[in-house]
Amino acid sequence: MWSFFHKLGSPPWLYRITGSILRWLLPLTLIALAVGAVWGLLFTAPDFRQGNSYRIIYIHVPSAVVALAGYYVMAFAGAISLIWKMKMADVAMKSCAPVGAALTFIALVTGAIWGKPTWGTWWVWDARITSMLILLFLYLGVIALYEAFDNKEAAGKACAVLTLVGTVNIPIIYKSVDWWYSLHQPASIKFTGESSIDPSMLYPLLLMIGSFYALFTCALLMNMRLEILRRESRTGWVRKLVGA
Amino acid sequence: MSAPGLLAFCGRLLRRQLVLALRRPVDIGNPLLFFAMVVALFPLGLGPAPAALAGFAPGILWIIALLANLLTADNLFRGDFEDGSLEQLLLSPQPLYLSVLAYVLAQWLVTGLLLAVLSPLFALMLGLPGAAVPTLVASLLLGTAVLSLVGGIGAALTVGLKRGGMLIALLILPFYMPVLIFGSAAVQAVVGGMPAASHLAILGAMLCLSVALAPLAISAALRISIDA
Amino acid sequence: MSAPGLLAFCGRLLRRQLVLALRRPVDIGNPLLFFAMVVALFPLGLGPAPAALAGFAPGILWIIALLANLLTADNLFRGDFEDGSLEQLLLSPQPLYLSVLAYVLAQWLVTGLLLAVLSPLFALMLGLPGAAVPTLVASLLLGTAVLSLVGGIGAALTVGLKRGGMLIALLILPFYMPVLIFGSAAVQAVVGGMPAASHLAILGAMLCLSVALAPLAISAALRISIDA
Amino acid sequence: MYFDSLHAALAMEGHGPFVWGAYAITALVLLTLLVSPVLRARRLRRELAGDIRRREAAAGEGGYASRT
Amino acid sequence: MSVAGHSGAAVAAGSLLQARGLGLERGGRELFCDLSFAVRPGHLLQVEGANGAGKTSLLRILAGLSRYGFSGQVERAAPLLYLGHHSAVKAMLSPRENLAWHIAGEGSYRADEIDTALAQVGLYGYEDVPSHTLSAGQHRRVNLARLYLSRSPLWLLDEPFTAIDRDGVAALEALLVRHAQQGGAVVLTSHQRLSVSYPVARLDLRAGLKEGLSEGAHT
Amino acid sequence: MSVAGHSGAAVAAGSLLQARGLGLERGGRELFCDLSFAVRPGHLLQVEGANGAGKTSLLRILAGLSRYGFSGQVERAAPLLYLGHHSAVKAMLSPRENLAWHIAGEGSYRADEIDTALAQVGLYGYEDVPSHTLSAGQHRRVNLARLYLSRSPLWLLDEPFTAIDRDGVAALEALLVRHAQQGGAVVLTSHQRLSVSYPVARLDLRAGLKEGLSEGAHT
Ligand code: HEM
Ligand SMILES: Nc1ncnc2c1ncn2[C@@H]1O[C@H](COP(=O)(O)OP(=O)(O)OP(=O)(O)O)[C@@H](O)[C@H]1O
Ligand SMILES: Nc1ncnc2c1ncn2[C@@H]1O[C@H](COP(=O)(O)OP(=O)(O)OP(=O)(O)O)[C@@H](O)[C@H]1O
Ligand SMILES: [Mg+2]
Ligand SMILES: [Mg+2]
Repeated sequence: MWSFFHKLGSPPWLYRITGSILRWLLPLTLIALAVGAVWGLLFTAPDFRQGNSYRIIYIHVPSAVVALAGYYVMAFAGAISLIWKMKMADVAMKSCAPVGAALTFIALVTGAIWGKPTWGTWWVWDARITSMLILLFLYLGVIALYEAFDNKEAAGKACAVLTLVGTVNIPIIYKSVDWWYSLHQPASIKFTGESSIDPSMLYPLLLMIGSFYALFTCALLMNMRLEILRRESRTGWVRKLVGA
Repeated sequence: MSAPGLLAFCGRLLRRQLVLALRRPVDIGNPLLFFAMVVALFPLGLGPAPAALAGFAPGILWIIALLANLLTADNLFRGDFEDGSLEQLLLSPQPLYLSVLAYVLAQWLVTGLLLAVLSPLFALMLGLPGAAVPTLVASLLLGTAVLSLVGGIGAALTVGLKRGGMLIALLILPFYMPVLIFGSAAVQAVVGGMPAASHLAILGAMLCLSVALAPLAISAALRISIDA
Repeated sequence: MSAPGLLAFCGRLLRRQLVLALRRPVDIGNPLLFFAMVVALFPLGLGPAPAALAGFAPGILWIIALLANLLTADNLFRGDFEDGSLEQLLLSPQPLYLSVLAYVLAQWLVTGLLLAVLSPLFALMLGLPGAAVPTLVASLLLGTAVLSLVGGIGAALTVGLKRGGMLIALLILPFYMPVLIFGSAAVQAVVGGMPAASHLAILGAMLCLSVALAPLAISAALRISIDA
Repeated sequence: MYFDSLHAALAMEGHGPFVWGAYAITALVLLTLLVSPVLRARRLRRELAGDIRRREAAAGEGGYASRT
Repeated sequence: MSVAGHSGAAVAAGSLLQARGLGLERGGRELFCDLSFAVRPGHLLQVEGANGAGKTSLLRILAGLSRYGFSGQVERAAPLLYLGHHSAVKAMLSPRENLAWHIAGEGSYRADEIDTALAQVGLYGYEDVPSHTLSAGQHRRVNLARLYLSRSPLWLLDEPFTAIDRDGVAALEALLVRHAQQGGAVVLTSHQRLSVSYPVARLDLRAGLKEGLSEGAHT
Repeated sequence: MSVAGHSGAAVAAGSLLQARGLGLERGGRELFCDLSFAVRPGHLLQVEGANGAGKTSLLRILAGLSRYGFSGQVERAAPLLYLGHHSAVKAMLSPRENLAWHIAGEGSYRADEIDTALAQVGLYGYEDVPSHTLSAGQHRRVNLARLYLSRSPLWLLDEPFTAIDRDGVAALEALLVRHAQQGGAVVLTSHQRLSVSYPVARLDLRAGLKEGLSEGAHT
């Protein structure tokens, strides 16, 4: 166990192992995404209320779900980096942010596009939408803070502090936004309840959620490898790697 | 000839910060006038319909409180960072937790407290019903303290950066939002004839949480920033 | 080996100011995000009711433009004053009128222009009717330029003072108010089905006046401030 | 396949632009997400290789001279 | 005196500060590597080197202000006083208020002690003017007044003579020697040679050596 | 050479700068009064005085930056270059960008001239790093690089040697002498004596005298 932990902290080992993981995970992910998208777009029946526009669900819900989970992955990495002073945890945390931000962005944009045929408007200040917007701000804040530091080691620590503060706050933000909305607005707009979803629609959705998780992992690992190279650029193993 | 007590040190720090903030007599009047002017902006921008304004008065006052905090948060540590005072603070044998709390307290006294004390006047200007005023003051007192503490985290994280101006707003605005929601909801509840105790209790809980945790985050962030 | 032409010099100054503002890629994103966040504050404070928000949208966007200007006006000359660049500018043989205009232009490009370009997006989020969007953009383009010029006067007057923060707001807010009134009235006119041309014409006249006079005032103020 | 023809699949009973637009944007974002680290890593490796060559070339000479 | 390099040894008894195997790389340039030394009571150590040699960086590491990006260890056995390039003098406070605040963390001082210290650095009569009206050298002197009140045995001073006139430099040199004689220690950087009749050890960073220390001579 | 005091006379032919009856009172203290002198091509004038004697104030009056609160007149007959306590170096710009901007008002320079000037102050290899990563001395050097490109005959330099190492000071002194020999003139303040083989006139403000000028000697 401890030796595994030690290995995790070793950049060359991590660089090698992530390389071999990506070699099979990435193609698999791309195939799963393609299959899920084609399935959802062309091979399922339309929703009886929303018609064909509901097909957006196959990208909207997976991206929203994974974007939310991503923040907790990031916060977990941040906590490890602060508590055990593990540099590779820094790297993981830093690499989560752009991936999470991209997925949040997708959820927002697809949601807005979905809203036009469904609600007749691109944007409403609905609780979940608002909190998704705040999540985007949180991700972008981490990215901006990291980029603003010159000393990348200090940048990692600063971002770890920020994400930890964020973890304490995220439940508060979500609860308060939820509550804010129900205070003003007896829910007039409803998402389709998850329970009412037909199995024939559910399977491709589950496939897409799974592939988005895999995609998150792939993008995370690729970003981590880049960051490892950048931080370790002065060390012998990178010079050997690059020279070769 | 012994090292000074902890509280004595924090007291001195607090006094220094206040003296710095209020060096000239006009300095006390300035935030006051500033608030008055910004309050006047809203009717100008939103249109003078009195009924609509009264309904939105709690929200407007809360947004102003929030912006005033945002405006001043960046300066909390910047001056001290640039002239080297912050290094000295970090090197001093005194525990950083309390020093940091003194910084935040001083800032709160000249923004949050001042605004809370003045808010009845502005509430009047915007036509808020008199019954809601005590709740407004109470919610501002509790909420602006939370804002100052959270703003301190953002200030500490960005103080070492050459251009912190906008970045700090990005970092802390998401954390300001719950305070804004509960603060304005408390006042709106009273306007709507409902009790506001639960909202105030939540604000109080947020304050306890942030008094306990924010100084830790600020201290950690300062130690990192000094090395940026 | 001759002294550079006047316009070449101003071009260099403008480029320097823009490089300073946008040194890193994130620096372009920050003001943009800042606007988005402040837009989000208003529904949180005032409530999500679409109809009310749509009615306030022009006012809200205009207040944001004004606050963004206020927030950044103080920094227009302060950095250059503190590190001695301003002395050098005053000593240079180039005419101050145009240099000062370049400073203001650079600041406007990253606040006013950016906000005007983004405003359709925010208008959408706040539910402003599509027909009013062109007027909104036009009024913001004209009006924020006036705000930047007037803000420059305030910045120049207070740059030599050790604590300018709030004072500048007091000095310039009164001059901001007419701009706010005509700007938001222009958009509200279109929402109400009326023509906005006369409002825009007034904003344009204000802009002409301030382009002609503000740089003179700023130059004079800078020469005085350097001696404070 | 649910749709009868390619045309029907593209139109989606009027919702086509929305659905296809959403998928297109998503594809674009995901593509940049995956491609940009690859490109940046490639550029970094090229820079590092150049750096190593420069250092080897400069190995004989002294470091930086502060003399004016 | 011996400011010899220690490597991998335990903290030498009685040393106020011990550096072991310090190495720093900045912007792709190695500033120093494997630098080891101990500072003991009575030491006066001048860190020398051209502009950009890494003197300030070294002092900040010794003081504990830099915590990332260097290799090696520093052990501090005594409270220290660090004066850096920035003077930590608030423009809006008077010299008296500034000094009172500077020493607030270290102990309780009487008002007349503070006034005496200000008079010792030549600021008699300037105690109550706002500090931003002071000249550059007077501004630095406010900060240097701390040295007259300090009870920390170890002083880390980064270019303390900046902007100080000739008389001021002489007075400051005398103070440093007195501090060392009384069992304190001083590590300072300066581009000027100290003209004191006390042994001054020199640490030359220009070379970036393993053993960068040379025995000082009476001057 | 003659840096004698002129009083009430017309601008002496060929003088770059002429001060007549300058007097200044600051914070209730008279710093100098009725100070008259002319600076001609070839002059190297060192303003001396203890901290707070009024050297910076005098230079700012000569440069035309201070315009209120002093008595007397200054006549400037040639473009001047003033370097003050603040370095005017932007932290976020690189040395190359900083220098290019500093000289932008004076003339058009080629990119290689700028690089040469930076190399002359020892910043070769640092042209493109952000200036806030430079050391204190390197930071000042960015500013001093202007002197290598300047076409202004009159230089007013306020403590140009601050934070500069010994080699840098020597190089700078050589530059000042060269400038004076080529028909320029330099007025500078410094607490260090210049060690140049060129006549240096001294203006001692310590006394606050009517005739504060003493003839300089070869050192
Ligand atoms: C910009 C606008 C939108 C955003 C930011 C957004 C965001 C979200 C989020 C965060 C989830 C939660 C996933 C989870 O927690 O399990 C979600 C789920 C969902 N959204 Fe959206 N959404 C938007 C617009 C829409 C629209 C217009 C529709 C359809 C009318 C829609 C339909 C759904 C459905 C069906 C689910 C999954 C079922 C559920 O969890 O209730 N969304 N969306
Ligand atoms: N954040 C940074 N990033 C990259 N390089 C840096 C950074 N900070 C300092 N340096 C470099 O480290 C070197 C040493 O700087 P330092 O300030 O320690 O020098 P110094 O010896 O104190 O010089 P001076 O005599 O000019 O004060 C300089 O070459 C500088 O460019
Ligand atoms: N704004 C002001 N108000 C009052 N007194 C001032 C003001 N500015 C400067 N002084 C005083 O004027 C005197 C001269 O200041 P100046 O900066 O010219 O000195 P200096 O000779 O350059 O000293 P140094 O060697 O320390 O740089 C100082 O005693 C200072 O206190
Ligand atoms: Mg240094
Ligand atoms: Mg001076």
